[in-house]
Amino acid sequence: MARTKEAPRRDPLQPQRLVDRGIVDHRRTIEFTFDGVTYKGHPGDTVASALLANGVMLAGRSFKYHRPRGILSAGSEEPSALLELRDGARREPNTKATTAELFDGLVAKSQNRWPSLDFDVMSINSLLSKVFVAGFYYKTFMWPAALWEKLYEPAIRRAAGLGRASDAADPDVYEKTTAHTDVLIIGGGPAGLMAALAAAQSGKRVILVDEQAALGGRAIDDGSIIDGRPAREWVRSVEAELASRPDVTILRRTTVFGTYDGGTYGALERVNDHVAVPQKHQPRQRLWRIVAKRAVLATGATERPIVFGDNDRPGVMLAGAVRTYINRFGVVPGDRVVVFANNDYAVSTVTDLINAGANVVAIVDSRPKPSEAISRIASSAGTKLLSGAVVTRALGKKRVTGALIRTQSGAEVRLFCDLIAVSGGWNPNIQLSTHVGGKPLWNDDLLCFLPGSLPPGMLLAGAVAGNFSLPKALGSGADAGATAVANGTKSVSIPVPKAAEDSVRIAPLWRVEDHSGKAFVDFQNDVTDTDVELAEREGFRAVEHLKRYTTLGMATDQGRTANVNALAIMADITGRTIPQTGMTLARPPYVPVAVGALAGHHRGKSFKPTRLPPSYKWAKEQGAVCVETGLWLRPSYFPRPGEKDWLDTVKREVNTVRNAVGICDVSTLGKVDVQGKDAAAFLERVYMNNLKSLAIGKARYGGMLREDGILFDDGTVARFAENQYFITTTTANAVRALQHMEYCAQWLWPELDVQIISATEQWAQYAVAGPKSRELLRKIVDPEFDISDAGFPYLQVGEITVCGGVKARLFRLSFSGERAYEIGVPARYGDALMRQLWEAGREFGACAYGTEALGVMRIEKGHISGPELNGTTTPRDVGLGGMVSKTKDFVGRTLGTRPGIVDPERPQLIGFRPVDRSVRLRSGAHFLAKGANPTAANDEGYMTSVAYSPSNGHWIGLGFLKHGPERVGEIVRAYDPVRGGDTLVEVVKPVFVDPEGARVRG
Amino acid sequence: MANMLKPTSAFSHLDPLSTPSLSVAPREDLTMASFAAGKDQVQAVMATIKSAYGVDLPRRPARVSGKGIAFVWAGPDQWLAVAERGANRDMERELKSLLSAMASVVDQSDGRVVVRVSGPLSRQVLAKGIPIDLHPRAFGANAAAITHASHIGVIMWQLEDASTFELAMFRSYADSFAHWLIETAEATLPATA
Amino acid sequence: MASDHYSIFSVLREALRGHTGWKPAWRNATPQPDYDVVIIGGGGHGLATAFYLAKMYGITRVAVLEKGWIGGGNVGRNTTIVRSNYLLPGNIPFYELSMKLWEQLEQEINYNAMVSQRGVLNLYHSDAQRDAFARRGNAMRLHGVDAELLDQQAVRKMVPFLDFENGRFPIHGGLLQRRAGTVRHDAVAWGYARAADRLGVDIIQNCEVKGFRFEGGKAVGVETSRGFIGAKKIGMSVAGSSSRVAAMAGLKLPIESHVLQAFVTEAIKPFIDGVVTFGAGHFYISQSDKGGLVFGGDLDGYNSYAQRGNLPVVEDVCEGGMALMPRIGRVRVLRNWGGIMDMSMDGSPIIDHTPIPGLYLNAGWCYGGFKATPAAGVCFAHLIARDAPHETAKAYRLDRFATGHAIDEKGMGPQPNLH
Amino acid sequence: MRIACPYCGERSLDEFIYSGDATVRRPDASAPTASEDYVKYVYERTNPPGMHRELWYHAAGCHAWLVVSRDISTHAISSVELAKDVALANNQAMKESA
Repeated sequence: MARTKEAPRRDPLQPQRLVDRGIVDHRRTIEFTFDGVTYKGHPGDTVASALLANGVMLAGRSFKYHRPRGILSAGSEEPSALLELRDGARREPNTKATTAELFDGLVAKSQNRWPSLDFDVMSINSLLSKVFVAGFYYKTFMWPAALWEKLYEPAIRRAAGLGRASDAADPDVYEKTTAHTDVLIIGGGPAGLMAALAAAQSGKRVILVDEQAALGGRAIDDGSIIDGRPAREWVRSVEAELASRPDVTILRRTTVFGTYDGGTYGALERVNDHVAVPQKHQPRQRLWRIVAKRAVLATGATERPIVFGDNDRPGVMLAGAVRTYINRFGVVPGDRVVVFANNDYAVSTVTDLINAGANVVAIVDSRPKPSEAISRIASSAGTKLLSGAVVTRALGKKRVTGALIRTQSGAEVRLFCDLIAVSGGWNPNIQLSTHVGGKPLWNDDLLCFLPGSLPPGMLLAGAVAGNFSLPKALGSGADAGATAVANGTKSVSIPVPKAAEDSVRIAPLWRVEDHSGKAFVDFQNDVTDTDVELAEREGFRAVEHLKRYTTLGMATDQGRTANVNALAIMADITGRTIPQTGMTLARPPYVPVAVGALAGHHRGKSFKPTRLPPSYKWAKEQGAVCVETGLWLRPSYFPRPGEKDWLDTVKREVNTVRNAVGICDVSTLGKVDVQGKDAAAFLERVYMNNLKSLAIGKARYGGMLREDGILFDDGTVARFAENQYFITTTTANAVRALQHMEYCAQWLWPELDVQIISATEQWAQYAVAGPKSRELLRKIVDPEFDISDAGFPYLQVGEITVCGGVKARLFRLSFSGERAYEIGVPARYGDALMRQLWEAGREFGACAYGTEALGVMRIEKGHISGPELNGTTTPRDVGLGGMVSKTKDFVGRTLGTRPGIVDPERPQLIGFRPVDRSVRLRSGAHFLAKGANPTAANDEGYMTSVAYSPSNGHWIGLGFLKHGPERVGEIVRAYDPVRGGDTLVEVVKPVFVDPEGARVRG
Repeated sequence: MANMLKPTSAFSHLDPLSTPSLSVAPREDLTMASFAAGKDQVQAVMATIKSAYGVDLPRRPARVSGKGIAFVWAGPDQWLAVAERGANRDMERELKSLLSAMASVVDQSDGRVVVRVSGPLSRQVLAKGIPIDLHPRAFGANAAAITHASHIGVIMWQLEDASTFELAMFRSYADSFAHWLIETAEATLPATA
Repeated sequence: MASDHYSIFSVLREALRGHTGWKPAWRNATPQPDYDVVIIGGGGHGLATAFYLAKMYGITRVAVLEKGWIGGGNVGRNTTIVRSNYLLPGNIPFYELSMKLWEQLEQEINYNAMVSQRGVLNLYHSDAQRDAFARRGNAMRLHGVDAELLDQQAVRKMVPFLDFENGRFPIHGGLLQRRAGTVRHDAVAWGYARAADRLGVDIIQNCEVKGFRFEGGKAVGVETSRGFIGAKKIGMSVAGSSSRVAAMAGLKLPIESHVLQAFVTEAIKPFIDGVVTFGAGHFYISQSDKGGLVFGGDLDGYNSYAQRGNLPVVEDVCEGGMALMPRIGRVRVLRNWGGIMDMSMDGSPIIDHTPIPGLYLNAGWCYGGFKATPAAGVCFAHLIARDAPHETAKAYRLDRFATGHAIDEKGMGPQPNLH
Repeated sequence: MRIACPYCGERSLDEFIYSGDATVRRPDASAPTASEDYVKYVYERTNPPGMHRELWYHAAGCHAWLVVSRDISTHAISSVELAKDVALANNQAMKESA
């Protein structure tokens, strides 16, 4: 191949841009800024390609030493060119210039430098690099201990991090979706495209995913010729063919980031990252959960750098990236180029450079005997070929100005250049094959790790399987695609297009011995070859130790350009082979994924669904203040004008209930319909108390235990018919109680005839409580139903109608201690019934009350609730020991008799009132004997629930106290240091209103 | 005496959406009841339903419909009967009179609310919240599933029409579900316009 | 002269000679035929136990046997949090002992593990949660542990970047333990290993225990991949593998193995000072000295020995993160991994004799093992050396399930995945 | 991880709740050894690597309790049965052996 006669034309406004190359849209020019300077680029550019087109190579500063860094790669493996993209609330730190697509008005800034990229004060760290070696922190900053948080750590944290996260909430929205497919093809390069074509023939569902905006992968990057035409034309025809098939989905700008169990893959689609701001309602990114029967991994390979002196200087670039910039973007990253390689990839690199009009100063081939291909290109291009030579050092600081070369004879040569194109060989992108436990295998011929055992359903195609040449990639893609749709046997075959065979000969060279300057293994984390040596010297030889001690591979690229070189260097030092040295397993995600994308819709108010009770709308109209109770939003209290605070309101609500009548939405309680011939037998085994004697038309309080004898939930059991029960659970435990009962019915006692159906939401259920509750209800309940005390006594239940024939259920239950009812109607009438009750209650001075007053009244009556049902208390602890049946087996019976469960030293439920009646009580306070010191040894229990009791005119509390029931009348200390409280309280019986219980029966 | 109570929709924030590619509308006119066969009563229940409505109850997730009623599989030996309320039709009452000895029947007309989503974009919209396979080959006419949509439990089924779905969820979730559905619909509509 | 003591002076001296004088952090020991004590498991706990056996109890003929590389278990894959903000009297003294040991660790072992007491803040969202935290905080104070209950205003001042306005579960305040914080996890393993090594302990890597040898009903040694090693006493400290190793001795434990995932983001300029936990959202977060946000959530919820998690939990955790601090929406998750937790039936650990004489058990750490490392070391060493439980660990008995003395901080009962 | 519910078909992990060992059976509370039996039943687990039989609940689906045979080292699932069927078969087997 001869040098082209004329150098290709360049764009006068973008000095390194070739006007007729690549797949960028040369017809449109767009503008962007980098560190405040405006540049021009084209749609289809990345920020990196556009910067290079403008001759900008210096892109960032390294993490530790603040060394100037350029653009190493052209893909997601980029360790150096990390930018802050966009600004304000959309600021994105650590964005790879090599994958960020250019759009008009894009704003990018360099990061981790001050005051500017060009002059960075912190680059002084580089001078101290002899001190700041791997493991440096572990050895110092220990004295004096007090200075760590005060001095050392703040300094370290000031230096930490690269870019800055936005200070404001992310204004963009994210979306998630699930796709199911027969075949998922990961990677739209030549192998992936062939796999998609082959799989699509079957008519089965195929999803093809590619990271880039344009399909084609290395075929485009390398400017390949396929079937005698430029790759981009071939790609276009394949795309057209695939698009014509209804069951083929092509996802561009989408990266599969993780392999999960069961053929599930996580993928991120960057829907709108290539525009400044997404259109209204449009997501910025979309998370795909792809469930695939088979997957074809066609993720290609990533080129390795070679470790030599100052190999991090801007202008040292991977050879494959140089080709990508030329062929895909029409950008020549340098004009005087030294190509340094240990393999034949140098051949096509030189060809592309020459065709692009660059001057290839020399080919430095580390192999002592040049391959035929290298010799041929060197002679045809008229380029100097230095075989058996190595670049020992890149010259220049913020841009490469030359290369120091040691020839085969050991002589040192200095060549001027502005770009060193490096190829150390290729690492297949095997990460997705290892996420679910697959172990990579080292291949001695190809000098790389290949996938070993594969996840169930995964096949390989192309370079990821070591098929580095284009014809092999195409062929293996066709095979994999056909196999994937044929249940393991190849069935359909499609013609494989022709392409020229490239030589992939390689000889090991990981680092250049006896180099001067710093030689970087992991660019972003500033890990050098001497750090690896130090780690070895100090015993950190296991590959995970090496990684953790030096931070190698822990940067934003997960060491994609670093890990294998580091392993090889460690292997070399320790005299082991690479497989003996080991391999760190890649973790998901394959490329970093925004937290927002993984969260999707579920943030802010949409974090979890909100459940609204039937009277919610009415309650809001009444000015109710609502409170989160699990997922429910429940009215907490109903303030009225003139009330100075919530306590004022709650007092009024309680007084109204105790003196007149109040209405409260209790629909959130779990409700379960239990039917069947064995319903009674079943409930006997589920509840700790006796239910056998429960008559039809009656309700009873009941408690459930866990099998370990601890109280699980409480509620009522109502019997509507011989074989029909209707039970309630607490709001908090509704879901778990249903699950528990289903467990009992299906697993413990499958022989029982019992059907369990949730009816929680069918019924809008309101407590109507207070001395005038019956009078109020009389106006609601249809006249044919007798609700007199004789006809409908305490604990009676019945099916009735209300308001002229609406079916309803009436329960005479009370948690307030007053005469009270719960009335349930089908939920669609819930709003209307509340309005009716409200109207009907007017003449009785009725109020609505919420969870606060509900709580006050249950505390006044000593009823337990969530704070007492805390998962560690027994029936005896809460004063229900007498309820526990001794005559039957039930869940929790046996373990409930263990010594620790029946220990009389366990604190028991009791009531409290302040000795100084004006003092406010606080739950969470611990009890100490009067005069006892506040020590753990003297801790005798804790307060669980407190309320201001309007009925008593002072605060009251419930709590657990050792030997509580025996200590009524004793004064103890309620100690609450976290709120500065320390109060004397009197132990009283846990009933503060109507201890005889007369009012409840009317 | 006439019923003085007016039913209220659980959807206070769902404006029906009607575009050529997507329609969303609540179905407020349904009467529903779930019924679970008693022990060793499945065959009897199936025979009774067959003789009353001429349909075979499915033993796996599916929907069958006949004579103005649809039965959706709702769990092992359990179904949800769905019909238009019409002239005071009450599914619970109807089924109780048929099945009282062999199944437990529970009114769900109010416990669950139903949204209909239809149109060519319906699958794409629903896939953004529902994790199951909605491809027509996997979920076609009269298919049914119990699953979740954007953290909310649903029973869903497809009508005979190729792109019309109904989703039933517990009533208290109605607004949260509608919020998600409309937001997702908005994100999907212009993207394909 | 090789540099052995770590200090700024030795670092500067070594800097002048290219760091060629550093000795290995620990010897690559070959197994001796027998030891006074063999510790199975070269994790944080095993290494700490060996160190304290030598340092506090004068037992230096100790071997730590590690199947792979030391620090490769949960000490190397956790979210680095240390705290003693426990509720129950069985737990508080133990974890407070651990906090005190953390506070003096670096001087004690001459290794900077970056013990950083920047506080742990547990948010509350309701009056009930506030009161539950008050109960906990008061319990801590009664045990002499620092605890503060903050109201919303104080939380706003401390962590202004949370979503106070738009959250589904509004933040009402938090329980703060200022002395709590984070520790560089790997350094703990390496630091203990180095310190134990200097006291004569043999750290033997790539040495897998394959079985136990018993004589007269007593454990007398272990069969390993590197041959038989005799021991007067054997301590098991293999969280994540406790059931398997115990099974070799014929023991069944009240333990299941569960996966817990953790996450780290790309390094960004620090803005989160301490640790924030969002109980209502199953999410907690801190920011490392390197700048990465380190966060996690609930267990995956099923029994597993595979060190990997599943996608639904990844999403669940990130939803919690976005609900708590929507400004991290564009910050990217860099890596996410799963660790195997020794989940006990009540969520609390076991440090006890086994029914087999000569065989001791340290297990069931759930996801609390890292913060416990120093105290677990001291208490397990005490148990092995003295054949009696350490004062602060006497509740961690193996028979507490039989007697009904479970230590159930969360009140979830015998459901390991719910603790 | 995906679990094939015998009724609903294959569903994602997040529809299910794991609930422990399915090889232990609730002991007879009237047996003289009931106390020890219940401690073993509720607390003691063999927990070996490899295949387990476990209880799962299809919480976001049909509410069926399932017995899942799963290799906990690889997460590979080899069978999913209805817990009710397994329990009935166990009862039958116990009856026959008695």
